[in-house]
Amino acid sequence: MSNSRNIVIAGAAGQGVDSAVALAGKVLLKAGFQLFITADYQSRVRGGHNFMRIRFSDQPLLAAVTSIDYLLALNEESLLLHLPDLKNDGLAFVMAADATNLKDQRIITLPATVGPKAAQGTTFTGIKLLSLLFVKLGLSMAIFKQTIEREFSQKISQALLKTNLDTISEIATFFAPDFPQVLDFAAKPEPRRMLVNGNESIALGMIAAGIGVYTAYPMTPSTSVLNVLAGCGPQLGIAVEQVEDEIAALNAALGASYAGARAATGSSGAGICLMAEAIGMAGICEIPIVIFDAQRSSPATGMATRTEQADLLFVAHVSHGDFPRLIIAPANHTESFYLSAEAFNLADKWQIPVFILSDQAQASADCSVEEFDLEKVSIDRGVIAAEPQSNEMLRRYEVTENGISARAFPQLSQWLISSDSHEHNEIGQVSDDIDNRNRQHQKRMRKLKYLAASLPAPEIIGAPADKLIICWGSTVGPVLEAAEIFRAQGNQLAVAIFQYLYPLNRERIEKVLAPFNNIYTIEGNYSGQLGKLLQMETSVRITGHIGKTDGRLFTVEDVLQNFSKLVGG
Amino acid sequence: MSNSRNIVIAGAAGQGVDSAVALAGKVLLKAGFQLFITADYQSRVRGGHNFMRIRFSDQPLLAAVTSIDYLLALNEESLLLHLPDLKNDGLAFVMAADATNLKDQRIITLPATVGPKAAQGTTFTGIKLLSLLFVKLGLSMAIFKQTIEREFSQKISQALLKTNLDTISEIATFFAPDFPQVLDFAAKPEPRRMLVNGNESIALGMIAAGIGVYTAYPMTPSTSVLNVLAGCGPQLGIAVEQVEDEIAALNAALGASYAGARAATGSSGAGICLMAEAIGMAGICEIPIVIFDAQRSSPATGMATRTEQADLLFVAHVSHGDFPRLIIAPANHTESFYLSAEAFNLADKWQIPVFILSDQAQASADCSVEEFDLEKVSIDRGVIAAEPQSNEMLRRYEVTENGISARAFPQLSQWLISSDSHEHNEIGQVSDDIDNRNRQHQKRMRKLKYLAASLPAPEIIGAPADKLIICWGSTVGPVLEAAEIFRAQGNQLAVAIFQYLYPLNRERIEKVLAPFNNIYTIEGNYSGQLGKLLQMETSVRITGHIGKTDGRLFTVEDVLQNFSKLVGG
Amino acid sequence: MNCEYESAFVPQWCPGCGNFVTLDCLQTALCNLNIKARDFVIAAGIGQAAKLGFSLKCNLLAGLHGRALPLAMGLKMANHQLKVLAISGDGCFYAEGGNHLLHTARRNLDVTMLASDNRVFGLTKGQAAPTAAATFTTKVHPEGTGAKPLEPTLIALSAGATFVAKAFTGNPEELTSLMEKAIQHKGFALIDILAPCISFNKVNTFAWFKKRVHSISADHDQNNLAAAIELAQFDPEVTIPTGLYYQAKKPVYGRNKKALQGESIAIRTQNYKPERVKGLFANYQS
Amino acid sequence: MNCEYESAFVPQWCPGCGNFVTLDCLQTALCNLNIKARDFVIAAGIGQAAKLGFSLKCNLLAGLHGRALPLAMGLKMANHQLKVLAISGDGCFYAEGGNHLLHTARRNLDVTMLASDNRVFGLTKGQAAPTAAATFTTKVHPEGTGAKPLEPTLIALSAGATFVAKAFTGNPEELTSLMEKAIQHKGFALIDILAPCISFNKVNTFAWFKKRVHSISADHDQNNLAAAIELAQFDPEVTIPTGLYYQAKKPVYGRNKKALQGESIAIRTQNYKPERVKGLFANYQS
Ligand SMILES: Cc1ncc(C[n+]2csc(CCOP(=O)(O)OP(=O)(O)O)c2C)c(N)n1
Ligand SMILES: Cc1ncc(C[n+]2csc(CCOP(=O)(O)OP(=O)(O)O)c2C)c(N)n1
Ligand code: SF4
Ligand code: SF4
Ligand SMILES: [Mg+2]
Ligand SMILES: [Mg+2]
Repeated sequence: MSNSRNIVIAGAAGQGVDSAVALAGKVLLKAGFQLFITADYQSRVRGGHNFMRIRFSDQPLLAAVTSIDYLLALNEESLLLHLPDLKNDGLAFVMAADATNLKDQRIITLPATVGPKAAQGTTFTGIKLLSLLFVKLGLSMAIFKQTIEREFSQKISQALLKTNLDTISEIATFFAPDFPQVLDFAAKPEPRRMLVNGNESIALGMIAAGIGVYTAYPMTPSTSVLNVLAGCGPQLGIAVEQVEDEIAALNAALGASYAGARAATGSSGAGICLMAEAIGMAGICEIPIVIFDAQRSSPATGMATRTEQADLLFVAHVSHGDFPRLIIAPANHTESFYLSAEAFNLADKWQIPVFILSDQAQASADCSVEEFDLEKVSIDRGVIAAEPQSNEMLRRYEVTENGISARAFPQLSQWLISSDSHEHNEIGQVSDDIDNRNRQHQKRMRKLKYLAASLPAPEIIGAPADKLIICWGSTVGPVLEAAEIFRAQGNQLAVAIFQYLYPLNRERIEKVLAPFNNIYTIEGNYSGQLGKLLQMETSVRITGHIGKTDGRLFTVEDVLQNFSKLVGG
Repeated sequence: MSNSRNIVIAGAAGQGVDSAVALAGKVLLKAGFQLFITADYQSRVRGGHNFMRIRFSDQPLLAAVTSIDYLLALNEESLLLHLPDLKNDGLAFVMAADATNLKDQRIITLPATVGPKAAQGTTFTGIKLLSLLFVKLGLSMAIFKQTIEREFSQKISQALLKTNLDTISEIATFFAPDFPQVLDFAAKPEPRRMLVNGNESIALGMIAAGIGVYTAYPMTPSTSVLNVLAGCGPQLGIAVEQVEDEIAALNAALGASYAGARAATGSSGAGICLMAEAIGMAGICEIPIVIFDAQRSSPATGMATRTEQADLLFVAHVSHGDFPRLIIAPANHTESFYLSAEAFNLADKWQIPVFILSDQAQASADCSVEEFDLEKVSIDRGVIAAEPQSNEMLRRYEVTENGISARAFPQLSQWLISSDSHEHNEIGQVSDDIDNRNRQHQKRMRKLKYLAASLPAPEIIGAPADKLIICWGSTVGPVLEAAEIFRAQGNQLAVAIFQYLYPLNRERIEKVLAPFNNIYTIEGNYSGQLGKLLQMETSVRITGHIGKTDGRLFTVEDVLQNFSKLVGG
Repeated sequence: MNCEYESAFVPQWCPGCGNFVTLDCLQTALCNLNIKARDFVIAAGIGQAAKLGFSLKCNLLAGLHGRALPLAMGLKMANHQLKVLAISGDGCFYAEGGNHLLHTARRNLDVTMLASDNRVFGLTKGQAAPTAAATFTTKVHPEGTGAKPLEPTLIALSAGATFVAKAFTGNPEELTSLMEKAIQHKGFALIDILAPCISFNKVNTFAWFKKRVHSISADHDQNNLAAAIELAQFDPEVTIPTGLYYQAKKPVYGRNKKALQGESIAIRTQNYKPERVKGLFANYQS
Repeated sequence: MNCEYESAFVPQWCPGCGNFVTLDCLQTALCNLNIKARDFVIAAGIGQAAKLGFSLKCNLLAGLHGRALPLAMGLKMANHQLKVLAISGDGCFYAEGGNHLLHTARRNLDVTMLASDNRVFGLTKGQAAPTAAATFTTKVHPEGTGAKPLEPTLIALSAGATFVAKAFTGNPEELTSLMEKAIQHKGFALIDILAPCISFNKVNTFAWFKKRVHSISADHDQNNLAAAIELAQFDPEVTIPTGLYYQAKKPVYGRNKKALQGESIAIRTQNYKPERVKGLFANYQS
C-alpha cells in the first residue's frame, strides 16, 4: 500500500461527486498515474450520502483501500463521516463554512472568497477542492485545464467554462508558492493507457469478439454494458435493443444466435431469474449464448446499488434439469476484456450458455489498464457444417463422441435447421423415444465432461504455504494485495484465483490444491458459494469462509484484518 | 414380487386404455386388493402408443414391475410390443383379429362374435378383454357390473350401459365353466381404503392443512392438483385461479399469504423457472409459501409426459442470493398427504418458501392407501404478534435469536404491516444501512441453521451392511422392494430414504451414514443430484450413482439389475 | 393534512419530482374518503413511483419490478374485503408487467392501479418507458426507440378495465378527485398519471405536458366504452385528454366464486380444521 | 401440393383438429408466394398449434411456451432479410406470452403471427384460454372463468399492429388468402385463426363458429385504424367478423437502426474482426 495515495470525494447525491471524480480520474490518468476508482452510491438521485475513492499510484492497482490520504468533503456531513478514516498525515479539503465546528490540523479550509466572482456559489465546490488538491500534489494545472476544456467545451457555455478555468488559476496562484507536497512516486505517462470500469471492459471484449446482437432490460449494475453497445451499435453493426422484459431479452438473443449472430444478454440477479427457463432452452437446443450477470446485493431487490457475489450457486444450477453451462468470473478489468471475448468462442465451440459473472464492485470501479492487445483475441465460431447439395434438414444434433454437432445458419446455407426445446432426434424433431433420449442427453452431458477437462487450473500465488485463500471476481484484487502485505509481515499465505467457476476441472484443481492443509474462501457472500461448489464437485474440503454481505466491496484493510484473525493473530 | 400380479393394458391414444384401467382399478379396489397403477403416455391425444400397468396384491404396493402376468392388448402393435415382457406362465388377452399371425400358447384370443350384437364394434374391446381377465382371475362379475353402473350411469345412455353389462355376462357365461385360475393370495376388503394418485394425495394434504388460495398456470404433470383444489374450492372456501403465467401464480400466492391465507402454487420445472425471482422475494420478505414442483423430463420442454428427478439442484439454489428454503420430497402417496400438510406448518413456522418435490411418476401413479388419519395432522400458524393498542407499524422483521419474527395480517389486526423485497429495516422500510443489512441478513440465515438442525435423519433400512443406497421420491418404492429381494437372495445392502432434501441436517446425516463404506445414489437423473448436495453440505462421499433419464419410472427389475452390477455380480 | 397514515419516512425523490404531487393527492383522497389505514394495502412494484408507499404509514407489500398487479390479485383472493392499491411506474406496469395489466383488467379485479407515467425509467436513470415517443433518444436508444408508444388507457379499455382515467400532476385537484372516484369504484380502475421526471426526461417536462393536456370535454359519455376507446386514440405528442375516460359497473373478480362471498378467506382460515378434507375421501374409496 | 417444404413428419393432432386446415393453408400460401424454404424460419411456442412447424421441411426454432415472438425478434435482429413466422396457440400467445404481443406489435416487427384460437388449452387437456367466454367451465373453472374474454385483434390494433385479421378454418380460401397477404405485409401481422379443438372444447365447436362468423362487409375501410378498432369490438359470443380488419404501411422495426440496413448482421458477422473495437479505445484514453 506504500506506493499509492487514496483520495476520497464525498457529498450528497446531486452535488456532483461523480463528475468531480470523473474529472480527477482523467487528470491523473493524463498525468501518468495508475488508478483504481470506486464508488459508494445510494439508490437515489438527490440527497443521501455518496462517496468515491480515487486511488492512484505508479504501479497498477487492483483494489481500493479504506484509509484516506486526501479527503475532499463537499459538505459538513461528509467531512464528519470520513474524518475517522483520514490518516494521521492525511489532509482534508473543505469549504470554510463546512468546517466551522472542527479543530483538526489535517483540515485545510478554503475561504468562500477565493476564486472568481462568478464562482462564489456552491456548484463550484468540486472544482475548487480539486484545484486545491492538485496544487498540493504539485500536479500540472495545465493538464487540469486541458482536461476541463476537452470534457466540458461541448457541454457548457463558454462563460461557465471560463469561470471553471479562472477558478483553477486563482486557487493555484493563491496557494501555489508555499504549498506543494512531493509525492514519493513518479508518474509514468503512457498515452495508450485506458481508464475503464469493469462493464466497459466487458462490453469492449464483446465487441472484439464480434457481437452482433445484444438484447437486455435495464438493471443496475449491468446497464452500462447495454449503454456502451448501444452507443457504438450504429457505427459497428451491432443491433441493440431494450426489450420489454428479461424473458424477451434472452429469448431474442437465442433467436439471434440461432440465426447466425454472436449474441448476448445481460442483467443482474433478478433479471437472470427471469431468464431461467430460456437458459434451459439454450441448454437443450444447444444454442451458443453469452449471459452477463452483474451481481448485486440480494436476495430479490436487495440493495440496488450495492455489491455481492451471491449468484454463483444459482447460475451454476439455474433452470431445471442437467445440461452443460460455463461460468467465467474475470478477476480484474483486463481479464474482463479478454475473458468476455473468449466467452463467445467457448459458447460457439461447446454450443452452451456461457455466463460472465461480474458484480457491482467491478462494474462501478474505474481502473487504469494497458491498452488491450487485439493480437490476443481470436474469433472461433466452432464447428460449421459443410454445405449440402440442396436443401436438406441438417443433422443439427448428430450424436458425436465429444457431444458437439456442426451448426449452420438459416438462409446463409442450404441447410434447413430445426432446433427444438423438447427432447428431439438428430434432425431436431420432437421425440420421446427411449433410446433417442438417452443418446441425446448423454451427448449433451459429454460436452460438460470434456469442457471441464479443458479448463485451466486456478493460479496459485505465494506457495509454499500451509494455508490457502480461495477467491474470485472482485475479491481477487484486495486479497492479492493484502496477501502480499501479509507475507511481507513475515506470514505464510498462498492465494488461489479461480476464473472458471463451473464446471470445475476436478483433476487439475485437486492436484494444485493438494499441498494445502487449510483452505479458506473469501467471497462477497454469506455462505461461501465457491467453496460449496468445490466441495460438491471435488475432494477439496473448505476449512473456513470469510464472507461479506453488507453490500460494500472488500478493501485491502478489510481483507488484512481477516487474515490476522485466520492465523489467530 | 411373489404376492402380486401385474396387468398391462396397452393401445393407441384414444382407444380408451385409461378408462379401462380406471375401471379395473376400481373393481380390484372394491374386491379388496392393494394396487399400484402406472401410466406410460405420449404427449398426444390420439394415436401413438400408450400403456398402463396395474399391479395388485394383498400387500401394500409402492412400485411398478416390468414383467407382465396379464397383457390386455387393444391392438396388434400393442401385443407385439409387450409380449417380450410377458412371463412364461403369463397370459395375453386380445381380440382374435389382432393376433392372426402369432402362434403363442400364452395368447388367449376372443372371437369377435362373442358378446351381444350391439357390442361387435371395436369400442367394446376394453370391456371385453377386462371381462375375460376377471373371469380368468375368478373375480366377482357382480362387482364389475356394479362398478360400471356406478361410474357410467350418469355419463352414458341406458342402452349403452346395458350393452356393457350384457357383454360382461355373455363373456362370463361363455368362458366361466372351465376357465378360472386361482390366485395364490386373497383379497382383504377394507371399505375405507383409497385409490389416489400422488397429486391427489398432495392436494388432499393441502386441504387438510387449511389452504385458502391456490394460483397456478396449467402444466403437466402438476395440473391435477389444480383440478382437485378447483373442484372442491367452492364448497370448502378455497379460492383457486388459473392465472396468466407462472410469474403471476407465485406473486399472487405471496400476496395471499401476506394477507393471511395459507397459499400455494404449483407447476413443473419450466414454470418453477418463471417463479425464480418471486422465490427470492418470499425469501427476503419472509412470506410463508408452499411451492409444488411436479418434476418432469428436462431440460426446458423436455419430454412433456415423462418423468425425471432433475429439478433438485435447481430448486435448492433457485433465485440469486443466500436465503433459507426447505425442500421436501414425499417417498410415497401416504407421505404425500402428511408431508404436504406439514409443509404449510413449516412454511408458517420458518416464514420461508417450502418446496414439495414430486414427479410425473408419482403424479400419475394410482396407489391404494389406508384412509389418511386426520389425528396426525395439526395446523400451526407459527408466531403471531400480540395485538397493539392502536394502529402501529409492526416490527415485522424484528431481529431475534432464531431469526423468526412475529407476523400479523392486514385488517385482521390493528398492526400495519410492511413487507419489502429490498433489504429493509425491522419495520419493513427500505434500507441500505450497513449494520441493518448485516443484522437482517444474518437473522434470515440463522433460520436456515436452526431449521436444518430440526430436521430428522434419513431412515436406514437393511443395516448393518457395507453398502448403502440413497434414494428419494418416486425411486424409493422400487428401491425398497428390490433391496428386499436382493437381501433375500443372500446379499447385504442397506437403503437410506431422504424426505428432507434441503437444508441437510449435517450432524444427523453424517452420523447415520458413518457405518457405510460405499454409498451409492439411485436417482431419476443424470448427475446424481442428491449425492452432489450431500457432498456439498456434509462430509459424506458418494461412491457411485445409478441414474435414469429416459423419462420412464424405475421398475423393481430396473433397480435389481443395477444392484447386481454394483456388487459386481 | 393530518391523517392517520402520515409517515415519518421522507420520500427520496428529486425535489420537483412529479411523484410528490401524487403522494399528496393520494393522502388527501384517502383522508377525504375516510379510509382507515388498516383497511387498505398498497401493492408496489419497483421504481421511483413505486417507493410512494414507504412514505405512508400503511399496510405495504413492496414487491418485485413489474409484479404489483399479481400481488394485488392474491391480496384480493385472500381477503376480498381489503381495499387494494397497486402503485408503480410506467416501466414497471407497462414494460415488465404488461401481461398482468391485460389479464388483471379483463378479470375486473377490484383494485386501484396508480401508474406514474413519466415516459422514462427514472430509477435506472433514463431509459425509454413504453410510453415514450418513437423519437425519444437515450443512451440505449441513440437512434430513437422507433416504436409506437403504448397508450395505457387504450390498452386497459381494450382489455376490459371498468374505470380508466388520465391525470396530470399539474392539476392536483383533478388527480385527487379521480383518485377518490377510482378508490370508490368497484372493479379494475386505472389512473395513468402524467408525473414528469425532472432528472431524466428533458423532453416531456412539466411545461411540455402542461401545453398538451386538456380536460375531457363535458359532452364525453363516460359510460360508453366505444366512445372511451375513441377518446383514447389521441396523438400523445399533440394533445392528451385528462379526466375520466370510462366507468362501468361490471361483475368484479370473484363474483362467480362461492369461496369469495361473505367473510374473507383470511378470516375463515383461522377456523379451518384438517377435518374439512374428510368429505373428499369418499371420492377415492370404492 | 408438392412443395419443397413438404415433410415426412405426420402431425400428431386428433383427426378433425382445426390445425390440419391451418397447416394445409400455410403450405398453399407459401407455395403460392413461391417462398424458398431457406428464406423463412418458423418461430414456435409450445402447444398443439405450435407443433405445426414439425410437419414442414423448413427452418424451425421451436422454443418455449409463450416465447415465439421474442424469438422472432431476435431472428429479425440477426437477419432482417429472413421471413419470420411466429406460430402458436391462444394460450401461448395471449396468456403466457401476452406481454410480448403488446411490445412486438408496437415495434411493428416484420413478422407474421399465426395464432390458433380454439379458446382452450388443447395440449394440456382443456383449460380456458384467454379468449374463452366468462361462462366457459372447465375442471379449473367449475364456476366459469368470470373474466372478459380477450379479443386479440382489438389488443393488437391498440398496441400498434399494422396488419390484423381474423380467419376461420371453416373457410380455408379466406385463410389462405389472408396468409398470403400477411406474409407479404411488411410489419407486424396477426391472423387470429379460429381453429376448433374437437377434443377439449365442446362449446366452441366447428358448428358453433360456423354459425357466428361472417366475412367483413365490403365497405369496411381496411386502412382506417379507428374503423378497425370499432370493428374489433364485437361480441364474441354472437358474431365474429373474419377477414382483414386493418393494414397500414408504417416503418418496420429496425428502420431507424443503422445496424439493420443493407446486409444482415448474420452475414456481416462472418467478417467481424477483433480490430473493430480498436476505434473505441480512444474514448477511454487520456
Ligand atoms: C426484474 C427486474 N428488472 C429490472 C429491474 C431494474 N429496474 C428497477 S426500476 C426500473 C424501471 C423504473 O421505471 P418506472 O417503472 O417507469 O419507474 P420510475 O422510476 O420511472 O418511477 C428498472 C428497469 C429490476 N429491479 N428488476
Ligand atoms: C412455462 C410453461 N408453462 C406451462 C406449460 C404447459 N403448457 C404447454 S402448452 C400449454 C397451453 C396450450 O394451449 P394453447 O397455447 O392454446 O395451444 P393449443 O394446444 O390449444 O393449440 C401449456 C399451459 C409449458 N410448457 N411451459
Ligand atoms: S429521477 Fe425522475 S422520477 Fe426519480 S425522483 Fe428524480 S424526478 Fe422523480
Ligand atoms: S386436443 Fe384439440 S387442439 Fe389438440 S390436436 Fe386434438 S383437437 Fe387439436
Ligand atoms: Mg417511469
Ligand atoms: Mg389453444
